Amino acid sequence: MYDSPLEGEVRIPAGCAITGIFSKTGRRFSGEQAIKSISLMRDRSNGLGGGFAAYGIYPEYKDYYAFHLFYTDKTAKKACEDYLETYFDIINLSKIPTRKMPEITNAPLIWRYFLSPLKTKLAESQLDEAEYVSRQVIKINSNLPGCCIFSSGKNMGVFKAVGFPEDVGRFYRLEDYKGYSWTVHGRYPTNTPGWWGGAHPFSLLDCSVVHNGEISSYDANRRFIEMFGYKCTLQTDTEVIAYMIDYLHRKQSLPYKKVARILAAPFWSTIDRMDKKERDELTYLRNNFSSMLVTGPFSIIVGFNGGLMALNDRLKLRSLIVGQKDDMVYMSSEEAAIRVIAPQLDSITYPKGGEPYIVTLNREAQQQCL
Amino acid sequence: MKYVIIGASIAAASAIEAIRKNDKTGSITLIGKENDPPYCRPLISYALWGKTTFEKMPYRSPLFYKENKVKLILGKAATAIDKKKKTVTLDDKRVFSYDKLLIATGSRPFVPPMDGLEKVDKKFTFMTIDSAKALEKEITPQSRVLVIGAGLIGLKCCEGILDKVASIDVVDMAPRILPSILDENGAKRVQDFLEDKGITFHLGDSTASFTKKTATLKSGGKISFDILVLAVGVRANTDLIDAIGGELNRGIVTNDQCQTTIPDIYAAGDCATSHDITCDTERVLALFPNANIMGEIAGSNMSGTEKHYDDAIAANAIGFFGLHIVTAGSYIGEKLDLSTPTGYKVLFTHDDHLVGMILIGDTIARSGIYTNLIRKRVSLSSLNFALIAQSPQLMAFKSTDRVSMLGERQ
Amino acid sequence: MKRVYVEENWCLACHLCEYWCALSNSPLDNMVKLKNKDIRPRIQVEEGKDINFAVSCRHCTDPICVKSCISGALTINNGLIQIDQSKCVGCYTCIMACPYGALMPNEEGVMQKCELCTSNGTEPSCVQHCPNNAIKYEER
Amino acid sequence: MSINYLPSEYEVYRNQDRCINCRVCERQCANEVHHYDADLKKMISDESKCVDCQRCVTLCPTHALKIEKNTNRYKENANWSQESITNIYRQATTGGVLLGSMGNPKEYPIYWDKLLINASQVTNPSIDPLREPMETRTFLGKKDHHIHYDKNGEIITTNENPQLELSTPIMFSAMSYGSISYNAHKSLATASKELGIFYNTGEGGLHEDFYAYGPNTIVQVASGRFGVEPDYLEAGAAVEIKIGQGAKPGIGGHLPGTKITAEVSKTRMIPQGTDAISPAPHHDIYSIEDLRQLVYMLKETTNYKKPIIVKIAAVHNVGAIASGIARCGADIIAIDGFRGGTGAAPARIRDNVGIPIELALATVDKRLREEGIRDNVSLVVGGSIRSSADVIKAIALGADACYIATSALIALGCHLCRSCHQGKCNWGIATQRPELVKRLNPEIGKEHLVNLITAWTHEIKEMMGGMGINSIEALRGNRLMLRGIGLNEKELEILGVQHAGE
Repeated sequence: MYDSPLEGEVRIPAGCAITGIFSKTGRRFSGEQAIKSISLMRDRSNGLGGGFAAYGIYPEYKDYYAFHLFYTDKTAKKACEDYLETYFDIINLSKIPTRKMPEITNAPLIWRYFLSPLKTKLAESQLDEAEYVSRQVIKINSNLPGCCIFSSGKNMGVFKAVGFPEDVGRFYRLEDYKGYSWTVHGRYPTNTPGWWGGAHPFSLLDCSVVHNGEISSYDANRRFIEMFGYKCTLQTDTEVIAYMIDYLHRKQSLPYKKVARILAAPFWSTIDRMDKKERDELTYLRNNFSSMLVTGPFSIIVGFNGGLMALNDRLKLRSLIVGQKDDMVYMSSEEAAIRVIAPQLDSITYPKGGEPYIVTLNREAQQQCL
Repeated sequence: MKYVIIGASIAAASAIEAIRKNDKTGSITLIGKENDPPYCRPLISYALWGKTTFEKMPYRSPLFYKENKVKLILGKAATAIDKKKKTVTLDDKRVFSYDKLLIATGSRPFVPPMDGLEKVDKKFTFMTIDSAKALEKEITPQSRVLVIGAGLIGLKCCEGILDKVASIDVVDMAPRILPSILDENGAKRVQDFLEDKGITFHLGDSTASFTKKTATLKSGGKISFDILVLAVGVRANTDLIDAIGGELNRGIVTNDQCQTTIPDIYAAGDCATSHDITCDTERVLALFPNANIMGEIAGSNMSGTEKHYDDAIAANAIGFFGLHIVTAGSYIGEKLDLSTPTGYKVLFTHDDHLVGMILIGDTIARSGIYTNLIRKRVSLSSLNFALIAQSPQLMAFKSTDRVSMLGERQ
Repeated sequence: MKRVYVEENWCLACHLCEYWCALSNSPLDNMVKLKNKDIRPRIQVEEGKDINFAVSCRHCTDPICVKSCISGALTINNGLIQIDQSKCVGCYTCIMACPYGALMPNEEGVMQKCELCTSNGTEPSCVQHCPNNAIKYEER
Repeated sequence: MSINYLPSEYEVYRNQDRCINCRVCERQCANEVHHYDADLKKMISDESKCVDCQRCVTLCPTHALKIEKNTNRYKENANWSQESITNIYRQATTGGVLLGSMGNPKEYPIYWDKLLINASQVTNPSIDPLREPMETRTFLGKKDHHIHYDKNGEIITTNENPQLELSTPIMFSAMSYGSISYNAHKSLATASKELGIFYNTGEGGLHEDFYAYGPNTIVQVASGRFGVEPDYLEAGAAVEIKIGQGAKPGIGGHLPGTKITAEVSKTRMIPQGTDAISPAPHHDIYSIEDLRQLVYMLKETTNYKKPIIVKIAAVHNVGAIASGIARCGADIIAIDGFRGGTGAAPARIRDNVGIPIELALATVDKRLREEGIRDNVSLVVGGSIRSSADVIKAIALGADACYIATSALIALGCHLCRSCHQGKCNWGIATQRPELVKRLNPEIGKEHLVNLITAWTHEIKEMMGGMGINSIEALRGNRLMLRGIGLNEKELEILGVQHAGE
């Protein structure tokens, strides 16, 4: 089906464009804004990958894991569904609705499953639910040929494909989805087989990452994180960053703010000047999680249930802007990409290198959305 | 403050430097009998020998006296001191009053009465530039020279003129040459050397009588000569102090601050005594370094900085035709002969101290290390004497002493 | 004033200081030209069983050599003791006086001494070329 | 001269036009090669004693000297090299074991030289160390796997295990006082203090003068237990259990009585003049469990305040061995490759036992990661780290820091004549003879060591910057930054790197 090697068989350095849109009051809105914003940065993509992550889009199924899968063919699908059946209780499955269009070709089979772990299997695994699910996802992605779970969170979904992001948006009919938080990614791989699974966002459970940059610490990060049950099948920066965030936030229960202080740790010279309490804490984190320091240029937007985090590498080698208007927060590689959807902003800020910008739902919104 | 110094000598020059260290404004008057500003008398033989010139000889440049605001009165002798009025009178009747007075009049040749000496017209002493110039004028390659006195002056004179004259005979009552600084064996070595150079000695003998060009010796022998040099010995110039009742002892008696027995009058140099620590006696040490140091001591005490001269020793370096002699201290106590064919070397030790030495020839290298042992009364048990006796060296000191000598890090 | 000091714990008695001193105070431009010359360095190494050190003029603050010099050839100028060889008559009184044995005659019998290479316009040559930092040039 | 005659290994060339008979060569040669011949009125040499230490060449003020290999050759033989023949003559005459010093000099592959470093172009920028911070600070020690929070939810910031902080990922590895001189040790100690790194006592104990440098000292506990007592363990910043040494895996040490001077004997706590013999094994370690006991015994004595290092030689089964050590409580594993130096070793062992550090490191790092215990220990590797490039490559392969010894000795003047065992080191390093020891002025020694490490650190920063990495930990185990050149599939697989061009 593909003559060039699959994503993950080669490592792909890439440039990119990213945008994030968030409503603090939990107002749900369609994907059109995200499409409009990303399309302005068309020349940051090259048509070899685009994708979206949307939060709050499945309120009616918000207690179930929503798996989005690519299948290369029916046999792969059959094998995967048999597997899922043995570990999960699937309460709904369907083709993900798409639009036929010339810009998007070579589409694989694209399916969506709402499911929850089988109680018995979960019990015998002696794992907490999230860990159980994430392990299954990693197992399927690395062991079942022709299958790729590219979205596995609750009340959220990732939509991605090979093509320009705006086309990908229309292909997936994102105007029909309503979410309080959207991230989008336009990709510019400098060499690629351009496989659908390789497009971004990359996600595990509800944590999704869009990323622009190319990190120089990749193999140090990968070889470290793989000690903890992760498998970097795609060999992309985004994947390894997502896994590290998942590990630090979910497994070490570090708040995102501190996660950022490990991925983009302050320089020792800065740490040494801090007051004792902060100095001790950052020294402790830098020392014990030193292999998770990410060097080289990156700007990422991390999506998670109830919030977004924008983060730059500590030298800020990639552009990243945050704008605010009423209850809306916009994050993007370029200011123009924000202005095109929100011309009048209350404020605009440029997060410093290594200093995360985190936005979350306000209290009432949390009640209704999570 | 008014300082007056009598005698344009080395002691005077160093006194002036010392005074000016303390007192920039006081008036300094220097009165000298000779026409020359201070110069070093031992140089005159080198001038004749050609190692230096009379022009180079002045100890300090004319500028020195100007810069130090010194009133130079040369060619005038001081004739009297009034210790009550505190004045000095010159032979031209001029009178200078002083607050502090330094006597640095040095010494003069001593000529004993000798029968018929008056018949000799070409006779010279050898002490001042004038005397040296006079002698130089008279000598010719044909001159036969007779030198009375085989001491330092006589023999330096020989060195100065030997290659300018036909012959030199030296007569001395003493049985050996340089009796004041050498012992018998040392003297013998030097004598042999000088005889090789062509000097004839008549020792343990003296001139009974003179005719115009002949000297008859007590031993009966006769020596005919064209030029006679009288270098029998010297006498300190003490008359000025003598006249006003100052205490004398072959020289003007001074304490370790160079004060005479008369208030506000100091004395320094060949005219004064100092305390020789090697034999614990007051004596005239008619030697250049001694004059220099005494002048400095006197000068600073005169101008208000108390200084004591507590390490006076006799120490002398002299050479003849490249044969060098270094001697110091007193020849008492235990004698240690360490001579070699090429070098003479005897050391004298007395209760754990080095008190004297005679070095001739190649043994003189670094001899200052010995001199220092004598001058500083270094206890011999504090160092490796066996080692240092072989040759002067700092290795013989205790490491700690050496380190502090050579300057330890502060 | 900066002076030359020797650290006897580090002196190896290699005698290189003597050769560099001799070279620096000669008109020669290359060590090789010292071949077949007997050198007369102004710094001299004393060699012991396990202690060695080099000695050169200490530049005493109250120098007895200067006081003893009958010709006025030795003078002290802002701490530096220098010799005007044209004035020296070779009487050796300074040799008799120097407590360190740091003066010695040159080939012509005229006295010579360490003048801290002031005439050579660099740091003292012995210091520069000591292979073990045993000779220092510093204020103390 | 009977059949025992062996031609001298070297020839001394003296340019008589340049030689000025200053005799510095004579005075500086402890092997008494040179002497002045009064009859000939010139310097002559007895080449049979020359070890080619280059001391005379270095000090000759007229550069009149040159040492060359003796060109006298036995008959050409591809199998029987002159060396093998000569060695047989030697052993036939002496009946003794051939001794050698310093590292394995044989022609085995040097993998450092077959690894190439990456640099950024376009898609991510290189970083200019002159304009941006470039970090080399390194912590050694077991890392915490789980963050613990106090009741207010604050992170508890005290590590469960002690850590060593280094300003740069380089340390001076074990060299005992006895095998090297007091002044060499002093140079290492003072330099470590100034640099903010560590030096290592080796099994020679710690001279009382150097307790002051304890905070920068790693104290070693070896099979001979020389100088080991509570104060000694307390004095150091870390304790190293020496199981093996790259230069002589599987055997102990032997310091001849001649080197056990009063000071050395005091420091080692053994009688003066007696040979110091460290047994091949620790007689209380015959299994990994025993090692675990020793590790915890040392932790107990030092109140769990000092990291415990276990040093092993790189040998065939190193992966499994390291895994065992990582699970036995050690905080740091030091691996010494077969090119590592020594003051004396049986030449056959030095030249034929053990494996290259590059392969050992790659294997161990991979193995520990597979087992998920890489963070239980830090990895320090040594065994001929010759330059900052070697350091970079070692760290990219997975090391936390490097141990250097030979490089340090070279900085102190060593010319690798490999005659340490003769105790007549003309550079004052591998000797206890006072007149030779004083040739190494620790002031100069320290300065040279500080310069060397500073220079390497500069170069490391330059290369990191080129790779777009601005902190050393992002290089650790970052094997994508390496490519092999001229290596076969198996070597690439073991090293875990792709071939250049891939």
